[in-house]
Amino acid sequence: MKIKLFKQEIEGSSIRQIERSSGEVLKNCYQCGNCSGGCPVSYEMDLPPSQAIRFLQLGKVEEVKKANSMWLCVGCQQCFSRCPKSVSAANLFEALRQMSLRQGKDHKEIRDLPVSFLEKAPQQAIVCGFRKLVS
Amino acid sequence: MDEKDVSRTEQDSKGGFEPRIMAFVCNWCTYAGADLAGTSRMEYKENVRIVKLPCTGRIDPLFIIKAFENGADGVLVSGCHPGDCHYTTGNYHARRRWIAFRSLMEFVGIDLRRLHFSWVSASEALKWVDLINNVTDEVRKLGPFAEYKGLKQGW
Amino acid sequence: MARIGVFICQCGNNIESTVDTKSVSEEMEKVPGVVFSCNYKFMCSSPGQEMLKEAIKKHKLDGVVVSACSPHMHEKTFRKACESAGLNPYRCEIANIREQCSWVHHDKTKKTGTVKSNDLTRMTIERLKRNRPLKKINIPVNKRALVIGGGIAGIQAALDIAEGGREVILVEKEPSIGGNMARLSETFPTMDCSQCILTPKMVEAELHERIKIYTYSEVEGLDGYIGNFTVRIRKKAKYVDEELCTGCGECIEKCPFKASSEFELGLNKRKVIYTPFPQAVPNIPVIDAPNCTMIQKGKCGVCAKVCGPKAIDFEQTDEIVEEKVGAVVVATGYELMPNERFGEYGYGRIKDVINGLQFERLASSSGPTGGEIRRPSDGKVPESVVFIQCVGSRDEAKGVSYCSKICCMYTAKHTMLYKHKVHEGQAYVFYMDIRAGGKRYEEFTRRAIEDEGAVYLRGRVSRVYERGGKVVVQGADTLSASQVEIEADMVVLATAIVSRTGADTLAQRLGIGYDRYRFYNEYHPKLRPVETVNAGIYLAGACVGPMDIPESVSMGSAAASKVLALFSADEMAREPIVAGVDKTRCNACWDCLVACPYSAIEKEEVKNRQGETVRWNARVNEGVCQGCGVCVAACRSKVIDLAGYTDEQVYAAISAF
Amino acid sequence: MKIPYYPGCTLNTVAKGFDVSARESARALGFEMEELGQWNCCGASFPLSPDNLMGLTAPAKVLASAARMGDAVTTLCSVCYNVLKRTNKALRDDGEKRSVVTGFIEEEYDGSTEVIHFLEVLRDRVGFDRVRESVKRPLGGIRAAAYYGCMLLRPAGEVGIDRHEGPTIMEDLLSVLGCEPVDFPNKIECCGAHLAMTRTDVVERLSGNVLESAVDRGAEVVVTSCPLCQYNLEKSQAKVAERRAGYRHVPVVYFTQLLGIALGQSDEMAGLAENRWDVRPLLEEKGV
Repeated sequence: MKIKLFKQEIEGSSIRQIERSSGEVLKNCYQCGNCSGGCPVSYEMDLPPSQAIRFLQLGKVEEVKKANSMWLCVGCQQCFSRCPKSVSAANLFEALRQMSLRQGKDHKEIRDLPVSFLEKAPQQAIVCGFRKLVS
Repeated sequence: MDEKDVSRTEQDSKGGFEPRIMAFVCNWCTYAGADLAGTSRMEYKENVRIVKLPCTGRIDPLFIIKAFENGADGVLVSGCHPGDCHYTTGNYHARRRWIAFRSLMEFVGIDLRRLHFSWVSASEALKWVDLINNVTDEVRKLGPFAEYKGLKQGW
Repeated sequence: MARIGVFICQCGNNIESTVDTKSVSEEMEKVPGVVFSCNYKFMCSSPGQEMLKEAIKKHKLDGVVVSACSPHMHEKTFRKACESAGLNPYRCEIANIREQCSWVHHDKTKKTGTVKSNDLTRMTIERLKRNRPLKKINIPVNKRALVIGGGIAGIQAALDIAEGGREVILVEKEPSIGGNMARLSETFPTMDCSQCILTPKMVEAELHERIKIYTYSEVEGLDGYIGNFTVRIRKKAKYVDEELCTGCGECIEKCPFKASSEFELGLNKRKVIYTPFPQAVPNIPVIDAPNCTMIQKGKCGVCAKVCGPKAIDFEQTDEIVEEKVGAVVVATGYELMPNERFGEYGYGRIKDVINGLQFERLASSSGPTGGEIRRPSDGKVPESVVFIQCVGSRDEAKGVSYCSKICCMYTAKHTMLYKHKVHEGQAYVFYMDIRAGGKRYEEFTRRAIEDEGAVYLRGRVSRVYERGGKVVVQGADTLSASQVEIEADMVVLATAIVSRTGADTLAQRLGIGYDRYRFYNEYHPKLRPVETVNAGIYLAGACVGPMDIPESVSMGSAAASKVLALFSADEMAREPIVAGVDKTRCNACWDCLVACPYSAIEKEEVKNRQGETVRWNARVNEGVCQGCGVCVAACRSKVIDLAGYTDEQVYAAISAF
Repeated sequence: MKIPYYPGCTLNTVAKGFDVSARESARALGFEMEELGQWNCCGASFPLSPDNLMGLTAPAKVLASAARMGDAVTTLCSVCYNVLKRTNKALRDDGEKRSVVTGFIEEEYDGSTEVIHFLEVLRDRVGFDRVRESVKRPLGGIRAAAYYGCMLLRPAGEVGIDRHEGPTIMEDLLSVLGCEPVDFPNKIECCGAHLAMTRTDVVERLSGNVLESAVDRGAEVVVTSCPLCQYNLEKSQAKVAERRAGYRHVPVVYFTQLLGIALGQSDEMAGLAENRWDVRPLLEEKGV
């Protein structure tokens, strides 16, 4: 993989929006990888949290949006809880989800959910899932 | 009126009012910061006259009153940043004294905009330059400070 | 009437381009008291100085003003010139018309610069008229040094000072000198055995006729000032008479009780009467009073029974001794951050998670396993060991923000030691960056990887837990963008280096500064790295910040050379800019005493002929006073003044404004 | 003592036993959980992006409603606890947010109500000693693994009912009830949460890891305080059984169910029949 870097991307409006929306400062991350080491779903992510943050640091928002990472993050905050720099990858993924959802791009169709799930699962799972995955 | 005052009046009539600022600074931080502004060839308003003291903690509030009495239109006190005092705690004394003294100054009718307190370290030449320019501009707007000068002449 | 000479420097064109120095010179001639005035191209040059000296003699000048560059540049030069012409150097003042006039006001018509130079010079002349001649203060110097801390930095400083012919008092908190270095197995990058290079130095210190060692002792207080300190030392009760004890070790042998060994960091037990390690200096045991049944309950006393020379003394108490010294070297060293705060790494809960110093003990031939790498839980030789760097270091959230500096190197060393002892073993290292800046350091870490086969993983570890007799390490390797899980037998944490517990208390006792991590502040981090703001107190070793052995040794030697320089003369001269009290008018309110940052003000008792106290007044100790003038402004009755910056001088300058 | 109580949506439906056993236990311990007069769903997730104020409105309404009843509100569900506690902090610390949110819900609220989890009520207001005295049926040394998950502990600065690495509050309660608490590595790891909706494979793996890690340490029952954890842990057992020969299903119960039994409640009241893997045979085996 080869990437080209542009100042306009690194300091671009998408990056600023992600920082504003997440409340995180991307520069603070020094890429130690603790989040990726501790994240319970990092094994399934196209880009583990620290790598996703790295791409954002370089202004490559699309790379991260393409990845499944943000839809896998459940917001357990293990990343933040052990981060030596107090950066929350969970908050950044939330910002990316919001970016997508606010444009009406849903990750899950409600009609695809099995009825048995809707009947038996705790309401909180459904509410929470809808909030994170559906606009 | 002595000779000095005459020359100043002349100057005023030509180029409008130019305030005179007296600065009491500590030897280690602000004086060195002002030196750095010089060695860096920065430029700032010429209105300031510096009196060097070892530490802002040495500053007796009376110095400030005397400065006004002797024709200062504004007074500036500047020393090391809190925690950086060459004498470990002198600037804290200065700050405490300053806080009490400010209200006294206000009580006797001195416009507090004529009094400035700042921390300028030995490396903050730029801050010193900005400080002098800003203080000069502010005091210039306030006009000459006549009340205390009158006092001295009356004696 | 004053006879003042004024010299306006052109500084080549530096001043002359924006100041009409001739006009200034002429203007100054008009000032009352000025009998001579001139301008010159370079006042600081030899001809310039000669001109100044001649003028002093010819015109019988009693004061000199040089309007030139900043006094920080050439005040000393001109004062020296005056002195050689027979004028008191403090009758020479500098008006700064370069840095604070010609260089910052660029008016090429010279009008602005000339007017301001006139003012600045005039203010200085008026100030000078009130200058009193001052004499340098001479302080006698007591040529004995105190060294606090008997680790490698302190030992080095003590040896160098003693070799320089001066007496040294070495105070050590533990029962033996040696410090953390005594715990190390081998040292990077040379891999020589720590004990082998340290113990000869310890013995040398012990046997040196000019070094007096107080072990098991702490500094309780320090009074006085450079050249003249009095230090109070608490000698904790050892319950062993040092004069009588022969160090035979019979008592240790027979003591029936054991406690966890501090020296072995809990990896082993020691007797209740003990020396921390076999090569201890001095080789005199101490009794661990809280664990001794004789001292606590009056039962046992076996040690006393077996002691031939009858050196055991259960009645011994702490003793305070006073020593007079002229200089102090602080070398209190470091400790490791308590790792219990990293719950995710299981330190303290999982037995096979240890810290770097504990690993040193495991690898040391004199350690609890005799130098075999065996894990603490079951004594098994670990087939794989995971080393985690930056535990607590570079961690603003839970640890410290700084880099502990030596961990990269000692971790590489650990992997080698492990590999040398367990040939089939596999070492893994989690790191964030490898910081190997030092002579032969980079080569050393590469050797660990290339020759010894340590697997370096770039990333942090998220958690460590036990599973089926293994210690599972879950972390990341950011280079392969993978989550990594390793089933290891043992985990070694390279924990942050922090200042000693109580470092702040000691700093307050000594009157020296410390940072937010309680590391001691240098006078200037670059240019005066071994001095402190408190003159006569010097720093060495890791009490300043994380550092390795060569650096600590260098700093110990550097501090020693500072001490020896101070001790090279019987007296030291210092600037006479000190405060003085008009004792007849002092009303003893003690505001000055409270305000003084140096405790330079003392209460002085005035007695009548019958020896009755009639009143009190303040007195300034000129040796301690640093001349800040805080007391002057604090004094309500205006009876303290600061030589060189008297009220009179300042008011004179203001009046000429 | 009366303490305002917010049940939340799930406790009203699929986790009825959690709710009833807690209320009855409270009564047995001499206090009453007074259900809020009016309440709505908390939103089941705290909005992680600070600019999402809409997500704060629902919990803010709950808090405003609680404030009318007392100076504290307790919850049982970990998620509700997390959402209410974090929302409360946001409203208390950030005046600007507060005015927007309260303006929107048209209710006054200043963030002064304390949000406390039922476990905290037991520890700090009732006291575990008092609980011990009230135990009628000690639980016979059942080896119980306390599973905390995420929401009770993280982020530590904002919620944390206990140390966020190595908490013991639930174990402390369980040992008071006569259980033998089992410490296990995954007790603060995630169960997979709402991925139950999209990625059952992930949930099965994460919850499976939790179960295996507990069973490896000899756990006979897993104890939780979150209906979603409970659901995921119950549901994932089939997969664990597939990949692990001889796996015996472990009951996953709410801590209040064990509390209720120990305090003398009937099995029906404690809602034991609701659990997919029945804990009753185990109780019987232990002579409870």
